[in-house]
Amino acid sequence: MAVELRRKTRQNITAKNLTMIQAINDGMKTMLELDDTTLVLGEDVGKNGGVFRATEGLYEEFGEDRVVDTPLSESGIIGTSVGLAVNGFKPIAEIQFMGFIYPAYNQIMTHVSRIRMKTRGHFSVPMVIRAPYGAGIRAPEVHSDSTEALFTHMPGLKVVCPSSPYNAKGLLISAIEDPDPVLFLEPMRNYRATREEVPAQKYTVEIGKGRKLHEGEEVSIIAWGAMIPVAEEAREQAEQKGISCDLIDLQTLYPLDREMISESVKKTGRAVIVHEAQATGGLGETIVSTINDTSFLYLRAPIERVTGFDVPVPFFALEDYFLPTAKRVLKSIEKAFNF
Amino acid sequence: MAVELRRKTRQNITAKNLTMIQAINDGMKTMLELDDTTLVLGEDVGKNGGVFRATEGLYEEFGEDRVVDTPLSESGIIGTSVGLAVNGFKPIAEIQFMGFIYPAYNQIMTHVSRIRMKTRGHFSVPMVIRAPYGAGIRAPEVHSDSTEALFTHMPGLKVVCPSSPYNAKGLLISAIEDPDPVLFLEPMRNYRATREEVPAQKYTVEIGKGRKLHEGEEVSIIAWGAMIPVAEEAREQAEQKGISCDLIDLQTLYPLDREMISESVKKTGRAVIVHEAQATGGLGETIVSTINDTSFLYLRAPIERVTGFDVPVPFFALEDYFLPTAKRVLKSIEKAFNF
Amino acid sequence: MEANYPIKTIIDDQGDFIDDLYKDQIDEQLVENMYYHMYRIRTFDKKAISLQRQGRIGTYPPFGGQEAAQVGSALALGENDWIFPTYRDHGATLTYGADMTSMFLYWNGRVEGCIPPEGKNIFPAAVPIATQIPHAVGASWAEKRKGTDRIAVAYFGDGATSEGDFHEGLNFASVFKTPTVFFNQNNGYAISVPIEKQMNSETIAQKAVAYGMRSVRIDGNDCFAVYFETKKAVDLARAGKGPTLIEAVTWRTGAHTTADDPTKYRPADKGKDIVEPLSRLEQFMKKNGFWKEGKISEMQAQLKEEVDAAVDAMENYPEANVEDLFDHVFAELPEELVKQKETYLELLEEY
Amino acid sequence: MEANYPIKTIIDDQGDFIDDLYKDQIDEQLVENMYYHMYRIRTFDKKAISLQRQGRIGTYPPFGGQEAAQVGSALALGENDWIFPTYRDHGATLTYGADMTSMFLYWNGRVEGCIPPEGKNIFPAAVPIATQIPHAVGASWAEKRKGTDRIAVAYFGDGATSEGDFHEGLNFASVFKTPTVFFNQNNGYAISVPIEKQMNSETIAQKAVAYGMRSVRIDGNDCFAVYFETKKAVDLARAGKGPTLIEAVTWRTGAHTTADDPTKYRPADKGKDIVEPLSRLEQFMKKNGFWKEGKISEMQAQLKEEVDAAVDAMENYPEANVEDLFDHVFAELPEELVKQKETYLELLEEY
Ligand SMILES: Cc1ncc(C[n+]2csc(CCOP(=O)(O)OP(=O)(O)O)c2C)c(N)n1
Ligand SMILES: Cc1ncc(C[n+]2csc(CCOP(=O)(O)OP(=O)(O)O)c2C)c(N)n1
Ligand SMILES: [Mg+2]
Ligand SMILES: [Mg+2]
Repeated sequence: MAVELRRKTRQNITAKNLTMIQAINDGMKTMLELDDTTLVLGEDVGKNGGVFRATEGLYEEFGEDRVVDTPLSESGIIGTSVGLAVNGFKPIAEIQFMGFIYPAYNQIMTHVSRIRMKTRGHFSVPMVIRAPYGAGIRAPEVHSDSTEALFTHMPGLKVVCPSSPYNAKGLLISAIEDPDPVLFLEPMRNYRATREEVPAQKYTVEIGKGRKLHEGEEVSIIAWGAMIPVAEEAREQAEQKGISCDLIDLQTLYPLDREMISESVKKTGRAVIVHEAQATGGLGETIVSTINDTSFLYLRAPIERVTGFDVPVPFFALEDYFLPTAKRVLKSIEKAFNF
Repeated sequence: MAVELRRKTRQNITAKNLTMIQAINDGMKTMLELDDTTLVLGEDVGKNGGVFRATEGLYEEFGEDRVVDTPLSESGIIGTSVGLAVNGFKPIAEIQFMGFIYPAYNQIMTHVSRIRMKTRGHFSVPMVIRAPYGAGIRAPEVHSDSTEALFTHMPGLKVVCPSSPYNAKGLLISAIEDPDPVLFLEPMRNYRATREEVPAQKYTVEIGKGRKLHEGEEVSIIAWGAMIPVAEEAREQAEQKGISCDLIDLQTLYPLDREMISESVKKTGRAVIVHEAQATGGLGETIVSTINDTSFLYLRAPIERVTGFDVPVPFFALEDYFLPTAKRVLKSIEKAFNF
Repeated sequence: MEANYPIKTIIDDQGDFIDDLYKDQIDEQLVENMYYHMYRIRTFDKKAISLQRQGRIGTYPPFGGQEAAQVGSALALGENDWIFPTYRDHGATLTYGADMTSMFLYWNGRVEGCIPPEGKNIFPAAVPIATQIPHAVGASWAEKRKGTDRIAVAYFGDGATSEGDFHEGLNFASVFKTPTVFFNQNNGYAISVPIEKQMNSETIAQKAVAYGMRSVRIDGNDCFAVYFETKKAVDLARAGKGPTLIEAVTWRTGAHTTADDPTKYRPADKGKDIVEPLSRLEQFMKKNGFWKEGKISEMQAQLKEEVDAAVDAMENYPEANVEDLFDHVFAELPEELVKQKETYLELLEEY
Repeated sequence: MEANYPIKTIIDDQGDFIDDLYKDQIDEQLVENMYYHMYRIRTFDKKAISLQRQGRIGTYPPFGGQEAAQVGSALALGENDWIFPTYRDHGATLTYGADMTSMFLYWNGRVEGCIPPEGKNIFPAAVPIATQIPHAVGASWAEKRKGTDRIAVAYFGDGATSEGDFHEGLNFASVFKTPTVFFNQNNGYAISVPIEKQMNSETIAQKAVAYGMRSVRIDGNDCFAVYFETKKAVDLARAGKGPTLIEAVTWRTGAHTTADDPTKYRPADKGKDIVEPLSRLEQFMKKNGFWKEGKISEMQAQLKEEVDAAVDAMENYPEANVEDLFDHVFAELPEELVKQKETYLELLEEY
């Protein structure tokens, strides 16, 4: 009854002006209402509403049975989620910061990503692992990692990363509905950076597809998550200098929207990839290789990458030096353009 | 006294005809004799001599204090090794199979690779983590992983991978003497595949340098570890078809010998990279990106990669289909050559 | 501590009753069923070892010596419960209803061996040690959430208790009072590492204290002690009374796997005094009038036939199909994988 | 279980002796030293909170309420021992000899805060929970191997006991009988999660049973109970008698960090009856003739100066140097990193 009422209310409001963190909250709320098998679990997701308030209000609304504070135990969270998922539930597990996902790496690598393959789909583990990632908010060490590439090298797992309130809610709902496990990376820096109209209803944004934020002719800028505002700033500056750029927000990091990437590079002949993870082993290399495989003959310049350096994410006094800036991106755009 | 005697004996023999596993054993033995701070620890490394016999005889010779059977606990092995290394010892830790390193991923990622950086060298953790890797020996699931790329995306850690008895011993000794932590990946398939003259004395092979196994003109083949014999077979077949190839054994996977790669590609204009890990996120992409960055203008064809597919390493009935074969490599050599 | 966790035994090494509590319940049907399954899985185990020696399957980890632990526990489960085995627990899964051909296929490197018969909640054997323990917690938690009375049992060895996942799993179970049975087979060794080097605690049962969890230590070679104590734990779990840790003290009579040589690390006389569970049961049956020579040799012959037939089925099973490499990674194949697959299939055609 | 692990207390909430065992050893010097350090770290803590509020340092996790646990334990260590703290244990490390300016630098995002004074074996605060526990085991194992009598202490919270690394670390320590002291501060919460949701065991001390390890439960707000019980554990470790798990029951009076709002999850009246350790000590001193008004206010004034001076030093510290981003990742910079560094420095020049 209460649920019915709520659902009605939802449909009356068409859109709300939300921050990304609110949109994510709204995405979980929407699915907790619509799908009884969903549950939220993790450290401090209950009464506390999550350390970033992503689960704010959910405990009060859905009770401690659907919004579960767990012990401090990442492998336990993911390991029990495997059991829950195999047995009919859809866990939305929160890892408090991406830098704390490593204790669960074994579970994700050897089970979450392999169970469907191993049983030809007899068992599957649809679940969402949410994790805030990235530097730039003056957090203590390890809190600021951006290690998506450790998970895109793991067949059986999808990796998604929104950049705005609208695509955050839509992608999260897609992730929850996906028949396969999805790692959902949330750029902390974007949590409260902007607001956007977000439909109150359930809607989805397709996993596996990028979106073109801007159409241009000379250079393809490829980025995602927290680097989108940086890339956009550089793109505008480039435009002022007369260089017109395509700007692609990948949205899904695995599987990549190879078509959008290759179409764009075939058009422009030049690519600048922006990510905050370390260069070596980073997803930028996957994109470079994709371009090599699909659009080699169209390239007019070496592919540029603007990334974090090959050092551990530094303590925050130096994090601004580690992170790509619009200046560095612009420089690479110009370098590619003038090659 | 006993040690003295042994050492003398060693110097009398100049070289032995050893398999790779024997050479690795000999490398540990050499260093256990010469350096009191070294110790070997891991699961079944003691009386049992390791499941592959890599530590055969060491327990008997050096005692249970230097060759330590640990509980079944990878995070415990690496975590205590951090403490040992910080406090003056040089642990040579064995992870029984690379597929079982993931429980220790957190320790390696957040501590082993970061302690020097965090304390500006006040503390450091020189240690060697040995792990057999790769498919092709009909082992049960997870035993056959080849996930080097998860570790090359981790600044602060070196990653080494020998392919022959001689470079195995030399690289292992370099790793043990290195002031920084080294992941030492041992291709199981090569353990007993060939024999080679291996000096009985201590000698080193430099970390960070590849070796040219063959000089050629038309195509650069880049491989390492278990893929070296496969690449060599393909190279010979290509030669018979009139395509002369450079063959590079990388030996060190981080930091890469970028110079050797770029020099070779500048010469040949074509590259074929061979590795058994999955394509997406694999080290091949790092090499593609290195070539893009250093030798773009010299490229006459898209870079070819011959790799495992983007699927989990299959159960062994299908592993031969997963692994790159000389045929697949040859095909790519021809494709690059005929582009 | 050991004194706090006495080993519960019902019939002793000579097959004599030493605890009459369950005497009434040990009827012909139960005894025969027990013997049937123990003999059956022993036959399977021996055959698997010999197939491996002949190169007809891959490396194989025998469970010889642990038949009472595996059969006794599996028979104590209900039809719709969940079972999370390791690589050494095919005896338990076979008893619970796993398909024998599948078990042989599994050890021949075929994923088909991971797929249980429809309706049987048997999870694929966990190879990474202890990882299945939280899975069992999650699956049984799911049952609790659904309001059923189904439970889950996790099988694991003595060595497994050293892994973090053992700890995290038991902690979750105790906090969420999940209907889980943690069935430990303490066979004295983790490959070459004896239990004294694996842990400083005298028993595994006492590890439950850390979780405020019920635990019990039993003679794992006494199929009746295993059966009744597992049943008790299962019943408590079903009734919402929470999880139990069971330590079944047993002995691996053979090698860790067919690739292992226990003479390297196990003193020759160690374990010599242990009466292996089938002969203990046989003695019991003979002493208590359950041994019907004719019926039994007929059963044995029939089981040998079953095993031979399963081997035949395994060896005549359709060859592994290369498409399977790709087809089951995701519910729907991503484009890039479609491309990899097509290119590869074309290449294979060419050869 | 709780009954098996009574909380050891020496002076009660009113500052009265309830256990006279150590009465003789509680002399003026010890009492003053205790007060000195507890007041000192409290002053540091308060300053850090206020600096954070003013945006002069980053997020900060206060240890208010845990001063007795941190000072009492740190004072029980020997000069050359090892200490492996968490992010909340700056009180302990300051007492043990960490540099105060460094501590402020640490919370201002500077790695310089991780470098201990020469000769002081203080490991950088562990941020990933429980990861430092095996480090302490390894470092103390190294001392044992060297044949010294040095020991290592690992600090960790109640929440940390849920992680696998807690379990694996204690297991290693018990198996190798390392001279390690596991000093747990049970402050009732892991961020918002109360201990009842963290574990089903009534005490943390009982978790030692799983490792056949000695353990003790103490009143963590009683600096003397902490001091003497830690000393006992340290002495046993030094003497080769193996590790101890200490559960110091205490209370975090403030927020988890300056970014946290405990009113969201902590009932307003919870913990109200707990007498925080400094006022308990003050009462004790007053009742037992240790309170010398003049001397104390002088000490307090001097400590405030020390803290202010450390803040000054922190704020006047040379700015973080971008080269440091690159220079300490390896003993010798790999070529590729040299290139990244040079290119970046050139770029910065341009701006
Ligand atoms: C995480 C992990 N580490 C190491 C191994 C290698 N390994 C396979 S079985 C085994 C010993 C297991 O001992 P125990 O838990 O006692 O079970 P048992 O084999 O005796 O049945 C080891 C170390 C593994 N499978 N997984
Ligand atoms: C592996 C890991 N997971 C999660 C976190 C986030 N986190 C920081 S402190 C904390 C709670 C720790 O509680 P406890 O161990 O009781 O120590 P306390 O903070 O109370 O001193 C959590 C969950 C972390 N730092 N590391
Ligand atoms: Mg065992
Ligand atoms: Mg706490």
